[in-house]
Amino acid sequence: MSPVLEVSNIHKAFGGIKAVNGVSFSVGEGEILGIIGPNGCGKSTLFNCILGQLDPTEGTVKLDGKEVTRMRPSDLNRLGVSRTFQLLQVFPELSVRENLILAGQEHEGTMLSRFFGRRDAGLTEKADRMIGFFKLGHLVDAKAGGLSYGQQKLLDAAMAFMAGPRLVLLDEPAGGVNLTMLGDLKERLRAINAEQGATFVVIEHNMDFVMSLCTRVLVLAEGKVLAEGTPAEVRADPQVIEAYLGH
Amino acid sequence: MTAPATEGSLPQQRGRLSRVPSFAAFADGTLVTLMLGAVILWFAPAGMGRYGTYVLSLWLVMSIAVMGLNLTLGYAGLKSLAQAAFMGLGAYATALLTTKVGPNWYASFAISGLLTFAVGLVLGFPALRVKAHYLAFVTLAFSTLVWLILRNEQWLTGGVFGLSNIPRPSLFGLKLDGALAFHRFVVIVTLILAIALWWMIRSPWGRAFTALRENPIRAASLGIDTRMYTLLAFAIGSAYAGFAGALYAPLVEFIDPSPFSLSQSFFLLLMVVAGGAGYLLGPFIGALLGVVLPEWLRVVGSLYLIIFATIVMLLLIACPQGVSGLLERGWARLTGKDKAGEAKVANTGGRS
Amino acid sequence: MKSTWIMAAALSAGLATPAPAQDKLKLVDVVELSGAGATAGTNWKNGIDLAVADINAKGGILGKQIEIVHYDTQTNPGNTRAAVQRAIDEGTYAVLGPVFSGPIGASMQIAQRAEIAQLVGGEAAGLTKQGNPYLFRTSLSQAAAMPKIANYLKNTVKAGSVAVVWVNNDFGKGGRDAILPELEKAGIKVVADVATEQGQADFAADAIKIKNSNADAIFVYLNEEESARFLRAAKQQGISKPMVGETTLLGAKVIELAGEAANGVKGHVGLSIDAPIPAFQEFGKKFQAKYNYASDHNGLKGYMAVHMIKWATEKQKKFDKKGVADTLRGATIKPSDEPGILMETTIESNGDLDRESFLAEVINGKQVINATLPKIKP
Amino acid sequence: MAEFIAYLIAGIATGAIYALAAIGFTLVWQTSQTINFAQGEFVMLPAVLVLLAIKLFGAPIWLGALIGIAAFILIFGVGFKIAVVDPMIRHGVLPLAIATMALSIIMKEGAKDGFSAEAQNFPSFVPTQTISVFGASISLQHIAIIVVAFAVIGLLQWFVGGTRLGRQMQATAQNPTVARILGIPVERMVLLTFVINAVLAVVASVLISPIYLAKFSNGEVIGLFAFIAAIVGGFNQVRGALVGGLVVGIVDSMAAAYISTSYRLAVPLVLLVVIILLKPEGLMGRKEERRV
Repeated sequence: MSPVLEVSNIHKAFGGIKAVNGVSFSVGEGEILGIIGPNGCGKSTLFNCILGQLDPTEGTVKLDGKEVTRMRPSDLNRLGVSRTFQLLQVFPELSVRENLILAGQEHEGTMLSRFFGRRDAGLTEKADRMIGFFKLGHLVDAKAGGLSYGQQKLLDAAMAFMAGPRLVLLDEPAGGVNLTMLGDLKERLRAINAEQGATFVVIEHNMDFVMSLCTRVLVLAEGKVLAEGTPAEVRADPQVIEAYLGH
Repeated sequence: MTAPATEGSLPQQRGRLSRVPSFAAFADGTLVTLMLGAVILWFAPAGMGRYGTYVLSLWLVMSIAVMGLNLTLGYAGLKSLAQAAFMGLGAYATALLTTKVGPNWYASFAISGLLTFAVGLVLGFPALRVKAHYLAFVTLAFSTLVWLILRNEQWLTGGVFGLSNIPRPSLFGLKLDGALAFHRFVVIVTLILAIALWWMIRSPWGRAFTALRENPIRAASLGIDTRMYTLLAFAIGSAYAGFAGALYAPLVEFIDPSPFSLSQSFFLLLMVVAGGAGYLLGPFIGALLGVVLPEWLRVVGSLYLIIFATIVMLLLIACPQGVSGLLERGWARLTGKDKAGEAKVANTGGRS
Repeated sequence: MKSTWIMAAALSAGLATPAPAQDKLKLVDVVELSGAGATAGTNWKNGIDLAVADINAKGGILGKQIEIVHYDTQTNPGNTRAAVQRAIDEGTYAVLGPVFSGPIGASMQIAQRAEIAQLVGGEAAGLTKQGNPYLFRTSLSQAAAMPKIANYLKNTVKAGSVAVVWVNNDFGKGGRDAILPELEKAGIKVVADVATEQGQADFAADAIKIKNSNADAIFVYLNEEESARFLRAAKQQGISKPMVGETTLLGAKVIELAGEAANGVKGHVGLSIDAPIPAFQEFGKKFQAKYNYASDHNGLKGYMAVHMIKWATEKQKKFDKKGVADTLRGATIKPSDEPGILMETTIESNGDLDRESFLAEVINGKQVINATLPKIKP
Repeated sequence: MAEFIAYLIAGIATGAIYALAAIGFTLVWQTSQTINFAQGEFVMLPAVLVLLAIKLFGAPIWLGALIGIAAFILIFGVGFKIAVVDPMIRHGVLPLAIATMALSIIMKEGAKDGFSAEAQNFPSFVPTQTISVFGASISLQHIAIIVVAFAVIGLLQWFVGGTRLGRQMQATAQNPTVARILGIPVERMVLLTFVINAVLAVVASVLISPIYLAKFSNGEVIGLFAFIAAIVGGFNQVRGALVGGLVVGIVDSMAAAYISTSYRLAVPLVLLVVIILLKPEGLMGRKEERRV
């Protein structure tokens, strides 16, 4: 069986600066892959190249064996690839429920049915379930902008899962989240991984979070893959200790 | 971090000008206001004379064009500098069809809308492919080119001498030639178009418009085809200008290229902002300031233009949400509701 | 919801028309005070104000003082229509203006429906061909002026070929459409037909083009400022062929702005403050004193328009709106009866005017009248 | 040939004016990411203010010029930045762009109602004579425009590239955040940009008004062409605005000569559309990375 995501030899240069310099990896069904590396190692640029938000200078991205390089983010999302952002990206003027309906509405029906059909695109129940799952049930009708940072992080994640994606790319999900929330988040992610068989790729700084969540870890440095293996293997790799854990 | 720094910066740039105050919030209040407004306007001309009636009709017709631009600017965050040109296309299409070709006004009205919608798609596609602000450049060029064609192709458009004796439509065999009858017709058409827009804004489309204006990158990552929605917002906004033109021609019974020039497009943009971009009722207020205010200020001669522009400038500095935003603020203060309370109201509305 | 009602009430209050004051004669002038027609419109307005001041100082019309109101049209047909409708709703005695043909076309049916005389400043030939008995010009139509130009080009200038430069608005296009057949009739070849934009500032390319056409003479049909800019550009390109124009080209404003470049310009003049008629010169002085600049023909038109109304009212000896139009139609107004008309004017039944006009030339920065042309139907 | 040279010189002279206005355009764009829709009025107004000063104070020409120009730079360089841009930029660039549309109306109508609805003569500082080059008559005024405009643009290039202050200004324009970290007084640099914009407008105004005459509505055409020039040349480059201005000026002149005069205005606009379709970053512009 082919891997869910297969990234081959991605290069990305900004002017003369090579942010990503030939990265290849693949992710299998149901895996949780962590990508770590020091600041500026090209993690986010890599993400953006995979997700069609930047055009890679070179290289290919395959989803279920089908090439999706340079596909527009919205099309990619409708193929079942979803993401969260490093910086908070919820819609502050919409309520929590509206945020989730928004995250699901384009996956149902046609443009016409979205115009003439129901206002909630028939998604209220599903949204409420998702809200409950992420323990935001008491906040369904609150404006997203009024939520605490941690709650917004949960909402952000909930939005990424709303449409039942095959593959989710999480960009620093633990950043700025307090410990209790972090536990919640990790637990939710694991549950979705187990229940829905969704595949994850996680960029993260929080080593504990990565090591306890991921099944496999990829270490990037200076735009290249430095090491790859299970959390235990990576932790033991002297090169990684030198480049990343060392400082 | 090098690249991701841009992630957060773009949405902030889009500005708060065109905030939709929880687009569900006033949905039903808006509908009621629209209905009530229509009833009032139906009877309003009593005792106003033909001039007052005419100005009211002109106000409504301009409101339709401003409504369309509000969709483009207020909901989708795009600068179109060709709204008056689109209105011209609609007006000339209707005038030529009804006077020279022969279909009735209703068919001409529909054709005007379809034509401007299609032209909007054709214009918007290459521009939006590049960058949102290129739409401003392309529409600027388009606006002037349309004006040149309207002026130069005298065999078709009457050139600088314009087209006169544009007939007014009839309804179920009822002649609408009188000022009052036609005014009431305009009220009905405006109401229908406003309700259509109201419906769209509260449908999933409206949610998508809000999303792509607030944060297009996040919206795209949630499967929202931002290019399609942006294009649609622009094309539908342009079609509204076409509809407005189709009413303008029989209202004035004469058209020449001057009301469809670039400066008129600028003026329409100012009306959107003055009324409150992103508010469904904003265009009516904006057009009121742009069309009716000059009538009130006739005493000061041409100074009213300065007065209008100054009002817009002050509004932009003090309250970028325009008069609608001011009214909303005033209402909140009057009823003693704070921001949180406002959110609560908003969301009970959202459940219905 | 309450606010909606209040707004509606305010709206109707604002748009309801106040009853006209009974003791005064209300005249409404609907004119281009902003937009493309602002320059012409401002002259027209000032001419009207001057006439009203003169008439009121001498006791008004049939003892009534005139109350004059000016409404700006923004040079926009829709707004013009609104303003004319408003004027009529407010009970204006007659409608004055506008000056541009487009706005006239948009508003003339309204005055016609109300059976109220409308005295306009437009010169486009088409206006009086629509059978509107309530429309009156205040100057010669282009259809009347252009044959005189063609004659002049043929007999006086002796041009075999001519370049035509015109402004692409209703005024210029109308003039151009009127002169071309006349030139053909006179056997004069048109070797260049150059359209320019209203408000155009840069005439260098146009001047080069005309220079290269090697025409025997150049017929310039532009608005005042554009005329001046063109004359300057033509001088810079060293064009030495005679420049021939109609009224505007020889106007005071053009001479002031073009300076030396205006010297030698010649042509036909319908109305001019430099005409060898004392009344015109006196008007010019009064205008200059009041507004601190020299009036163009639009100022004269506005001044005459008010006096046409005065004459008709005094002739019918009552304030009958419809009667004004009926009295004016087909009438001949003599300066001896009404000095404010400045020169004898015959109003034809379609609203066109017939008057004497002049052939003039600019010499040393002054308009000099060479000859007076008789009325078409003396 | 003589004919062609005459058209070319006329085109370059107008193009130089468009370039001056377009450079101001790009400067304002770089520092505040906004399109100044009042740019044409910026070129129209200095001449009107000079004439107004002469009229109001009965001052001699040089004094009137001094007062008018100083007032303009103060109001529309410093004042524009402080009273319009600063309070508005926090709401985003869209309101600011629209505010400049309102400003253009205020400037235009203000000039009309406060000064004159009619065009006025503006004194020329060069004689109105012509010289003959290869059989084409070239006016000294056109030559003066070209020489002065190029000198000013050269001076600006030298200032931006060759002086400390200029480099600081450029750094601010390219990345205000980094500039601030480097200790550059960003606010003052932005203000300087606006003052330079005002100075360029003054130069253009003084150069062109003897030919165009001072009139409230002159800004419409100049603004439109400066806008086209900036886009054609490339919005993010001073060099682009220069090239764009010249290209548009020459194209316009040639269009008047060899294409239907009633569609003359269409030619630069079609050029604009073609550029947007084929090379959206402009002739000289840097390609901007697609934003994430």
